[in-house]
Amino acid sequence: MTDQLPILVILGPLLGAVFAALGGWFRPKSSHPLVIIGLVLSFVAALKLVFTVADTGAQKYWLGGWGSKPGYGVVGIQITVDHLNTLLLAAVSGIALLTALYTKRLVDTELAGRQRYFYALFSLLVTGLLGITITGDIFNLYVFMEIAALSSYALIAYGKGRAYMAAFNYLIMGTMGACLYLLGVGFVFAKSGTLNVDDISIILPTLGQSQAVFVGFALILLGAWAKMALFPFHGWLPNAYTYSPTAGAAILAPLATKVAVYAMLRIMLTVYSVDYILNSPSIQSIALGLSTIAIVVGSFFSLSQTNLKKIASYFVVSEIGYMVGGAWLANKPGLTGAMYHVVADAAMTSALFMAIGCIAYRLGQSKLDGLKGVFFKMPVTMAAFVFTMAALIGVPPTCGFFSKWYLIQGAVQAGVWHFVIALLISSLVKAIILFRIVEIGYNRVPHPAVDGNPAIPCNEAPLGMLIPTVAMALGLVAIGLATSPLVNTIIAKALPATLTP
Amino acid sequence: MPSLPIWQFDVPLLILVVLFAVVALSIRNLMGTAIVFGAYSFMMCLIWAGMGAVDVAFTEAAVGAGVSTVFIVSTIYNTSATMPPRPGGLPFKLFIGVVVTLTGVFLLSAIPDFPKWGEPNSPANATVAPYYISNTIADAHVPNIVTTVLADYRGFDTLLETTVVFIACIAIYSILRVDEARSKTEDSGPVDAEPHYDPSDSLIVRQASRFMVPFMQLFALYVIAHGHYSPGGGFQGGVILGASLILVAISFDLKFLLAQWREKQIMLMVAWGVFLYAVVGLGCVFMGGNYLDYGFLNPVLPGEQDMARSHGILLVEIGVGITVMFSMIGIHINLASNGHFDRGL
Amino acid sequence: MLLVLVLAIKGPTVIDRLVAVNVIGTKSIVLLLFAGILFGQLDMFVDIALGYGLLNYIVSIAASRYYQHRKCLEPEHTIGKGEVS
Amino acid sequence: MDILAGILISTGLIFFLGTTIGLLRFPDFYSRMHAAGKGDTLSTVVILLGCICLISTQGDLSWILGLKILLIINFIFIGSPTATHAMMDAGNKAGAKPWKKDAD
Amino acid sequence: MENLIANFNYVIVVILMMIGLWSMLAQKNLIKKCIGMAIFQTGIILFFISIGAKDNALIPILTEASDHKYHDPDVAKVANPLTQILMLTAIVVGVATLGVGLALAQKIYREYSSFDEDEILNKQTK
Repeated sequence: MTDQLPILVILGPLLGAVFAALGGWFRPKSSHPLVIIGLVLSFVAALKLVFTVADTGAQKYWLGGWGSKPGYGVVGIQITVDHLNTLLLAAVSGIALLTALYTKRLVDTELAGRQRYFYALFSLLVTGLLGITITGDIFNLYVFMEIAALSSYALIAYGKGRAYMAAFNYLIMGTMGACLYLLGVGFVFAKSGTLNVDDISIILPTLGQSQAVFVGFALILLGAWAKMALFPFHGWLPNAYTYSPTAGAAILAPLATKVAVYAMLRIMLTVYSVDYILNSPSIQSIALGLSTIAIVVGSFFSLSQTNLKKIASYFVVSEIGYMVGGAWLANKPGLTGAMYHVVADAAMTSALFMAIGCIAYRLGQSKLDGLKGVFFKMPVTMAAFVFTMAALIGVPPTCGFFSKWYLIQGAVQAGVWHFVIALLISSLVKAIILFRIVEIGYNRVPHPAVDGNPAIPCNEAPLGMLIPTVAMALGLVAIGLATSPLVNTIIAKALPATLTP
Repeated sequence: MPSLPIWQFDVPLLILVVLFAVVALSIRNLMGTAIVFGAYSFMMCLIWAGMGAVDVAFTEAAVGAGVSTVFIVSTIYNTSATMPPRPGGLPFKLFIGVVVTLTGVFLLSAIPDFPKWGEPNSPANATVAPYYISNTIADAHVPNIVTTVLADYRGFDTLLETTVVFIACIAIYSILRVDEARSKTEDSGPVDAEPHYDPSDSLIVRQASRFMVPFMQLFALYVIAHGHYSPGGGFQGGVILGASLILVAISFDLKFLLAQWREKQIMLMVAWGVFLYAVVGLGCVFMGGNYLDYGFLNPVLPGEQDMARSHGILLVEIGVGITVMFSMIGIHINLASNGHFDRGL
Repeated sequence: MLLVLVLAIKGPTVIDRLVAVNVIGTKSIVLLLFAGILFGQLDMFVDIALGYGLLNYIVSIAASRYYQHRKCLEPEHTIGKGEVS
Repeated sequence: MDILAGILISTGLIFFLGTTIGLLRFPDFYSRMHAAGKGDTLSTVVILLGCICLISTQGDLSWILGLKILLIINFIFIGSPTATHAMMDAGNKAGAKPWKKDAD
Repeated sequence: MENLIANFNYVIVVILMMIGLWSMLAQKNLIKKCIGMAIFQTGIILFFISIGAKDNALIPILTEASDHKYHDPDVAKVANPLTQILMLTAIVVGVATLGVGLALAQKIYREYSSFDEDEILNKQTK
């Protein structure tokens, strides 16, 4: 049964969603446990795969048994679990599982009466994201992309008011991205004749200097960038994540963009090669420039916001810049940092949005001004929040520090100083925001410990939400402490062999 | 047959298509846009038939031209068709125009690199694709190569595609559906057996539709079942089945349709289709093969491995058909009634 | 033959377009059959043509229903649309 | 048989030409409907009959094909006038004005 | 220039996509954006299908008739089935997206009773 593990990763949430959609009509309460079961299956399989991959190397699985045929290449659809994606796979399913546990309470209150399909859509979104991560077929990736996208439009539209317009803008932008990606796939397919990632990577170098392949590469990149909201395409993201219901944002923000980054990494490293990137300096400099601008713009916009959710959304925009920049540095520490940061940032953003969700759940809003005294009201939540922010800034024992370390190292090695400066600015801005929140939440009220001041009743978020939040925040340290085994046994092997050290 | 005049057949159509696209977008009345867009899709369908892609043409005729035009019309029906004239905005449009033109030029720059149109030995036609053509009979005994590749070689894509339709249906349901509490009470009671008709509704249309619907459904079932040997399959058949019920909904009344198919039944059936597909795949796993490897079903299904594949494909197509049919109905009802499930287009 | 239809499509008003599209639909059936004869595999194209005809009918009915119902609901939107230029 | 097919198809084409001219030249919506409804249906039916004649000579499965084409004819024969009727009704309700001589 | 004529279909693809892209970005009306999206998608579908088209090829359904054989068919005489499958998927995905887009547009109209992007933005900021 071990060889069936890769498909189980996807089938768990898929079947969970179908059952949840069926069960929602008979017994609305049943959809949540059904989805949880599916996610647990998927998480266990993904975790098992991490160890399998670390031990025995890449796992390949051919759907329908249609493997490679002599003279033709792979005729079916291939699922690959290798060093590049196994960590992300485990991270996605783990975060999804925690978020699913976390959202129970939120969905019951925030979306009362409308939750019939929420868990089905949630689970389908996870299916799509896992699928993008696991698939080894560029067209299959497009289909998974659309699955993830369609369910995320619906999840965003669960919000109220401006959420619809945000979702519509996301739909237009996302469809444009997907279409550009598909067109790029078409260009590559027209020249290579196959859709399998491994086969294309064998064929492409034989084609020599081909304008069509180059245009295809650029289109795929544009598509992925539109999906991941890199700087010029970032317009949809803050509104979409701010106005979506908290339960939706908690799953969308950490995972949706990261998985798009992973898709870009997969195309860059497996389909094309590092040499190809280094031979197209125009795209490289454009990408590095865009990611620098993304970091700076994301940071400065987050400074000017007053809504906690929106600040966090702009953090997402700037974090995207980290990963794209790191990937395009195209040297060893840069790529290591990017790959590590995809996982680390998924965990950090997840913890951040969970903490914000707890705050919003108790306070009923997430404006900065409303945070007065929140440190006394919700000490545990705020501890987790401060902790997460510390990770985002890059304080040593957490994972944020290590990814930033690798990224800066890579940028210095490549001599891209503007990227280094942008990274430092972004850390600075996050520190400023953290201090502002601490100032508002801690100092703007009379301190209750001092005699004569009114006591502030402790009013924590419900345990069902608090435990996942704290678990995720502790997970940040765990990832941080596990950095060296992760990097040495898995990420280092995902790097292409030809890379200059 | 001597050489096919692919050039003469397609070039005027292609020019026509561009013309339609421009006209569709330049009409200020949205209804006109929708109608011209329908014609655009019909033209596209002709082009694909001319290029030899019959299944695509069929799908486009059913999905693109038929159902999506109805969707657009019902959306406009619930909203408004007029576009207020809006002055200004020219610099923005010019800017977008420049960006788009640059993209176009960038795309055009790759053209000299492409193989010639209709070249049989181009990489796309000579790498993987020949395998399908040479081996479809040996592997699955299905002469329609498109069906084999769709449901077997790349069956996973199709499972996901069905899932996409399923998602679209439940997404639209959860976006638009309103007043669930009230409609639940309505659901529990019997829906009016004798739905009232708009007095202005035409008897002729109703009678003609009454005559056509059974034929359509029969034809759709034929399309699903005969998909192994002729163009068609789960999608096309499912869409036509759905369209036949949409025709009922249009020419009679939405209530007339809902009296036969409750909301709950429709939404359940959507999920059952995906379920059937996924379970057939799981069955293969339990029989010892990889996911969706129908060949391993031969102890259950009649025949040797190749015939088992053939039957597995049929099962899967039925699943696809169910999901697509009910999704189309579900989407139509939601869009046409603006989520109220009572009356509409 | 088809070029004449182009003019029909650009026809003056919305409802005229509807007529023209209907005509184009029926003519497309004929063209599909001709294409089938050219390919020498008419049996495959007949199915498409059948589906095509049915959906063309549905589209026409749907669009005309739009105008029938709209009249009752919001007359101000429809007046002037069908008038001849 | 081929000659018959040729005659039928060319008749259909002539009718179709008439339809098109009618569509373009008639002054108002209703008369255009007249051209479209009648000429279109007739020309299509005639051309399809011609197609049946054309294929009846070839292949052993041609009777099934013929049957299918007859089915198409049947649908067009029912569907097209109904659609015409519906559109006419719609045009009437939407307020299309009939053409009068003095209005021109 | 000769390349442009020889690859006429690619030119049409690019034009269609430019039209679609332009209307997705520049049009203010939500429905027209949706239709532009659909046109963009058909452009891509046309691209794939024309990659897979072969001169003088028959449709990818094997028959026992004439020059076709069930077993061991002539590969150059059968149009490429692979691109057609991909595009079947793409069409269905496109319709699903169109449906969701239209549903969102309806919901927006219910909220703001307008389809115009600028008007909606005005009402939002109010």
